[in-house]
Amino acid sequence: MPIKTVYNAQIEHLQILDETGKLDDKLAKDTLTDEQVSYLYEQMTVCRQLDEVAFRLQRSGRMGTYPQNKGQEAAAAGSGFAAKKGVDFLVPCYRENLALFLHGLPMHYVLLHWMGDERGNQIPEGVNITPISIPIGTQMLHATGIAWAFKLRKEPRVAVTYFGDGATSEGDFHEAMNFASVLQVPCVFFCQNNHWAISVPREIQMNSETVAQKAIAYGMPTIQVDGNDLFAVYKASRDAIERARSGGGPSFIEAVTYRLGDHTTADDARRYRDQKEVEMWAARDPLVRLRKYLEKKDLWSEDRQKRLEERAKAIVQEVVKTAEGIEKPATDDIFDYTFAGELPAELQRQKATMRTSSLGQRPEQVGLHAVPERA
Amino acid sequence: MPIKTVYNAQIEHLQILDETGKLDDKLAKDTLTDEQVSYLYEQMTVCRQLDEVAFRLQRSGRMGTYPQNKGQEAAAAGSGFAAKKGVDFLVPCYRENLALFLHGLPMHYVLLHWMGDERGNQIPEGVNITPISIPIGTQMLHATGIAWAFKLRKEPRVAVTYFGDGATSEGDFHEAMNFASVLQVPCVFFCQNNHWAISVPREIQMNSETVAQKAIAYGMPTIQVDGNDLFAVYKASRDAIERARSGGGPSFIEAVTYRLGDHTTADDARRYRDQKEVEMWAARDPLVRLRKYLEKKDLWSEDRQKRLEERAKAIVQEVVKTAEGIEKPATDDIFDYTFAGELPAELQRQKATMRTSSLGQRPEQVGLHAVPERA
Amino acid sequence: MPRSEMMIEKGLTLVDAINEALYQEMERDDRVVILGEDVGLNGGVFRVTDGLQKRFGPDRVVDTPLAESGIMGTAIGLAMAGMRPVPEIQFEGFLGPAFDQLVNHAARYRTRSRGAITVPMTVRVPVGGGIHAPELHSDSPEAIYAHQPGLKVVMPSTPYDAKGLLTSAIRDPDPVIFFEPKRVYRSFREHIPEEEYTIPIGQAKVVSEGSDITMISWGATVFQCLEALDQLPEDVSVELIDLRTIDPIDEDAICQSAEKTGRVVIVHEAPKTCGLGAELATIIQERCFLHLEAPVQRVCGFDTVMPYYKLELEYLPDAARIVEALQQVAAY
Amino acid sequence: MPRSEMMIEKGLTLVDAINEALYQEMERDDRVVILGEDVGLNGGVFRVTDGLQKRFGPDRVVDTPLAESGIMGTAIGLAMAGMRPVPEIQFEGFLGPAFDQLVNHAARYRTRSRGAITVPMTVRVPVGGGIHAPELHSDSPEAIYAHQPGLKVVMPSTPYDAKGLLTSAIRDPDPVIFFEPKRVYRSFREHIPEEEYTIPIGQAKVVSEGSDITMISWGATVFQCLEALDQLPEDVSVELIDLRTIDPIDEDAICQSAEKTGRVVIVHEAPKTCGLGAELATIIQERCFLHLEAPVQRVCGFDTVMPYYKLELEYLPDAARIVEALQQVAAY
Ligand SMILES: Cc1ncc(C[n+]2csc(CCOP(=O)(O)OP(=O)(O)O)c2C)c(N)n1
Ligand SMILES: Cc1ncc(C[n+]2csc(CCOP(=O)(O)OP(=O)(O)O)c2C)c(N)n1
Ligand SMILES: [Mg+2]
Ligand SMILES: [Mg+2]
Repeated sequence: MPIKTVYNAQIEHLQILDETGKLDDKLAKDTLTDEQVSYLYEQMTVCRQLDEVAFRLQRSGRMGTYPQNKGQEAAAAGSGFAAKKGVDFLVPCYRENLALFLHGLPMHYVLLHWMGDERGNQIPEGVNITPISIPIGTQMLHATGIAWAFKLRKEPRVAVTYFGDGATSEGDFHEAMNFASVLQVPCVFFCQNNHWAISVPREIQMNSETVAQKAIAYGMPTIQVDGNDLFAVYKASRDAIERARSGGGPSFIEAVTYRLGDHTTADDARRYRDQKEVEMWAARDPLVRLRKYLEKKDLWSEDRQKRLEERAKAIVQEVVKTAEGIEKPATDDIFDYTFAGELPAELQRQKATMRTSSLGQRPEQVGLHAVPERA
Repeated sequence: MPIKTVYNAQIEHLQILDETGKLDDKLAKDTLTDEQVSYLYEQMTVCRQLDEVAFRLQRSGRMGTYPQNKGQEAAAAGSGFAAKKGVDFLVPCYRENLALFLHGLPMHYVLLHWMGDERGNQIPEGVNITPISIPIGTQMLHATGIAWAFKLRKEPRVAVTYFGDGATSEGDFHEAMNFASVLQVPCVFFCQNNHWAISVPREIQMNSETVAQKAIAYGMPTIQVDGNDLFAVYKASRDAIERARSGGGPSFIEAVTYRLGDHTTADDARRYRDQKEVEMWAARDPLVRLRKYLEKKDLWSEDRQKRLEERAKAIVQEVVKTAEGIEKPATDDIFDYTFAGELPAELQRQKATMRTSSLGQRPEQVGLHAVPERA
Repeated sequence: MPRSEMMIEKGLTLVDAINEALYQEMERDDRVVILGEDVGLNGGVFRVTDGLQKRFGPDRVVDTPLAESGIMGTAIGLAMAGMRPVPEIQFEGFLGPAFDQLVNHAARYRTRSRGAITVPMTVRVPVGGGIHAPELHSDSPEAIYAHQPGLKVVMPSTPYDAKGLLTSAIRDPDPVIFFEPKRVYRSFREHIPEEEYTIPIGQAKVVSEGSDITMISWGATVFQCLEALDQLPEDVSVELIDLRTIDPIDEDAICQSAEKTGRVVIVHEAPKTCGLGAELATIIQERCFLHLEAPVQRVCGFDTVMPYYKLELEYLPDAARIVEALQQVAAY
Repeated sequence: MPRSEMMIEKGLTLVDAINEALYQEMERDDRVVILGEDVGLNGGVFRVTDGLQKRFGPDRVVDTPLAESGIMGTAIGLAMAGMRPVPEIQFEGFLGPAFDQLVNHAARYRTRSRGAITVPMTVRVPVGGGIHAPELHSDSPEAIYAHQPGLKVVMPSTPYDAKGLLTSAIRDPDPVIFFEPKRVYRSFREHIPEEEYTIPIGQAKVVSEGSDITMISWGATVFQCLEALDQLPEDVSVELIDLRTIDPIDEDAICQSAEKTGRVVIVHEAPKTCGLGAELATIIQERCFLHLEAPVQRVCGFDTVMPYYKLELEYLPDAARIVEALQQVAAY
């Protein structure tokens, strides 16, 4: 046949908990228990509080630039909770703090990172995550490689990697997706489409109707979910993770969400986006929605909320205290992690003298105060 | 609705002239005239001859590495012919010689290039192409930029860029496709899927069923065509080019073809691919198919074929003579094209002295033959 | 754009000066287009392109997708097709993904096509440390690009130089990397001509004359050098040279000074090994060997990864380290 | 793999030696995996990985998609997860697309995570000119990677050194770039031990002792230096040092020799400006200032784009240029 269709594809969108807090019971079956939902709601609230405090820390000069996660907590919670703590491996960017905390990262690490301290990246033994990643779109390749190692060693483990809508424009995104699909590694690509990459809206970041369809290029299973819906995020993530674990290869998830705050504390989003849009999305706030749901199910009360908020404040206060209580790193740290083992001679010299030129650092040169005869 | 389909896509495959030389008249309507087909058949034959001779030049040490185009002539001819000579702009890799010749590149330029001579890239005024490109997958970004310039200046011109199946794995391919689609520039992405990237077969280059579906990621019109079918290639290319010219934005074309020769003269394809596969594709040779068609239509004869072959030989012989008759470039050429205008002082010095250290190149240093007193 | 009250009264910051040069070149030549991440409505994350989209429209000041190789590669295409693109890379750390297009394509097109195809573009890149930024926002990669033939590399340290050099860069028929020391972006104001002017690429500037020691620097560290001169207790006469252009190097200017003083200190932020300091020191010992009274001394970043901001001031050359070097060179 | 008759009789080429080191390390440590374009069935375009996929299977010798950043980035991931990847980049020109992953990720992970995450990988890259290859197949980018803290850079010139250094590199807990001078790949054979052995990274080698001039080189140009020594008419005693490791630099070895001879010539293929020669010259003048009888002299590639092959021998340092430099340094 001279014209024939050789390929067909479609993208599904999944929502389980709608904006009014109404749950689709059929789809919600075998997802989260009441207890788990309450737990995650609490965690999300703590994270929101961390954001508020971090913002103030930056404003008062006690911390550098900080990117709020505000509005995206359901995406981080649902996906992070779907991955097995201590088994699976998270490879984040910087807008899924809660996923990291759910996998055991002490909260003050995140603050330390943004306080300009590498020890915020010194992930404790047993916590299976990579540090917060600043360069956009590069970490998905590491996730693919980590997942590849799991496959080679026949370990039933999965790598989950996070990135934004903007990150999908980078060449490394493409290469990571392609490698993962060709090698059929257990990796889940979790895109937080929060509609903005700093000031660039999704529509001029890409010309496709969905982000999810990018996975079609690689023949990779893909889905679009309501990213402010904890249930939908959890279900899609769990399915993708378990498919990967059982040898079914990588998947892509587009979580449609919204960055309620500025890009970072260095940004002023009012310069480029409409307040109306922000308000529309504020109404879809994942915390608000979840609380409505909990209230509807009589799992929540004004009183519990008050106590939660107080607890969140106390927790975050403690975290700030811990982070700020950590002494400035030793200058030696600049040198000591460049290589394993003994430093090369020149680096030892630089460290010992805090000098970069060897002039004056060698016994025969020190103390020469007159122009000498030539040798 | 909790699960809904938010996007649908399909990929069509187009064939007009089948392997037996039978034409689909309906689809062929308004494509190529008999005269044009004969002309292009002749050009394809000359190109095939160039390949044979180039191979022998390399083997006898008269030329460096050379990549034969053999088997892919219909793809180059149909697409190159669809673009307007002197108006549109071709941005090739190295396996579409014929497209370049159709746009006015003197044939010996290609040989010069592979003889290690930059003058093979010194595209004459009025010939709208960029030179043969060695690094894989990088030139599509330039094509996007060129097309962008056309759009900015409101010129009704189109850029057509060529690349292989392997090239689609590079990050730059992704970025070029995305930029082109977002900016809606008049650019046609023409992929010669010849099934191999040196020794790597398409199936381990990508995990998608088609190459064409990669364009879905960018919301870009896309089609798969029989790349050994001159009519299908021409029609798809013309449609894409005219859509681009009239403001319809970029398109992607996957031309399914086959590299009948080794990757280059430095390669031995028997190390990694099955002779049976080669034979199967040899039966689909675009030249054979076109000749069958011409014969069926009584546009061709044994005698014309013989004369064509002789003419092809004569032409190529002349081309070789021209290329080999060009004297070795002057050593100054190493320097003279580094920057426009006068060279920076240090480069002038390097050029004048053919030295990289200034020792001995300055009057006060020349002729110093004894250790001098310090100043 | 007409100057603000503030600018008229107090002068222009480096950011203002660059903005003014961009504005004037866009007025003058409609082939000039700006492209990059957030350069449009947002005016760039440092506000260097502030107001330009409003004035010249979204076709000439273009917010691109988030892809540096894409920015560089399409800018190359624009330039090949006769435009004068001025791509912005948001921070020098993100030149990484654009490295291949810059070094293997932009830098080589004139040579590889024997002049048939050229790439007149100016790549603007904020550079250097000292502003408490996150990782990969504080490096100084100028030596890498100086090593690549076919590229010009510029790094002004003052508003006056920035305006004149950027104007030259945009008019240059070849690719120029224009590094903007972000530590200086708003650190002071300077009164500079409102009308357009150019400063030739490839000319160093003597910041202060002197006869005992030559000190060479560029970008933000020029100000650490000035601080050091203030702190220098001894009565030593230091000639401070601001290189301004990294490549081509103004060899005559530095050698002239080195021959006069016989003692040289070079200061830069980048790691020592294979930094530009090495090239300068080598040129000086090649050309001024018989005049040198002491080894050329380098004060640079250490050969370690640029630390996060808690330790960045320990890493970056500061006045104390520079003073020490000057004293040692003087005493040698 | 058991050695062929030819190897037993006539010794191993550089290609054979590298292949043997890979084979032995893969036998020894099943965390070692090879990945790259055409490294599998095809055995690499230079046949360096010939036979390895057959022996170790397609899981450990992996043909990847055509994407250098992908190769580098997934190799980093493999290394972070406890493997010992040995990615191959087909030619040094194609390091460009992998530059960001190498320089901004591989090189920094140990530092940025304060040792929590490390990247033990060895990046193999054929390097250099002189084999009549197409464009972007003949560059020498070693200085760029030497400038980046956190990477080790190695470039052996003989089969013996290649085997020992590659073995060390694979066992090294940090990222190592292993540059293979392709001009030497099959240019001669050498009898080397069949059993595994290591050569420490960071140690230069004295190829021939001498007392009048120190000549420093690495990679393929070591043989141009030897040729020059043969042609040197005068009775000058030259000490030839093969650097072997580009970074960390064996400063003691070169300074010891420079102090002895007082005259130094450095030879490399890369462009002069900001090449490794500048760093070596600067170190020598810093540490051996009072011993130098002449400026350190460089014989390098010109500051132009590496030409296509018709002119490549004019570009590359050859014996004649080296002889001239030696004579001038001797006569200074
Ligand atoms: C390679 C690179 N280029 C540019 C930047 C500067 N930058 C930081 S965040 C950002 C936008 C990221 O957008 P997206 O991926 O959608 O993530 P979001 O911030 O919206 O969560 C940009 C351009 C960077 N960090 N890395
Ligand atoms: C960036 C880059 N990586 C690797 C190579 C080496 N190389 C040359 S051709 C080739 C395969 C190209 O395959 P494809 O794109 O399918 O084109 P084809 O040769 O089949 O026409 C490779 C890997 C290169 N030239 N450039
Ligand atoms: Mg975003
Ligand atoms: Mg191919």
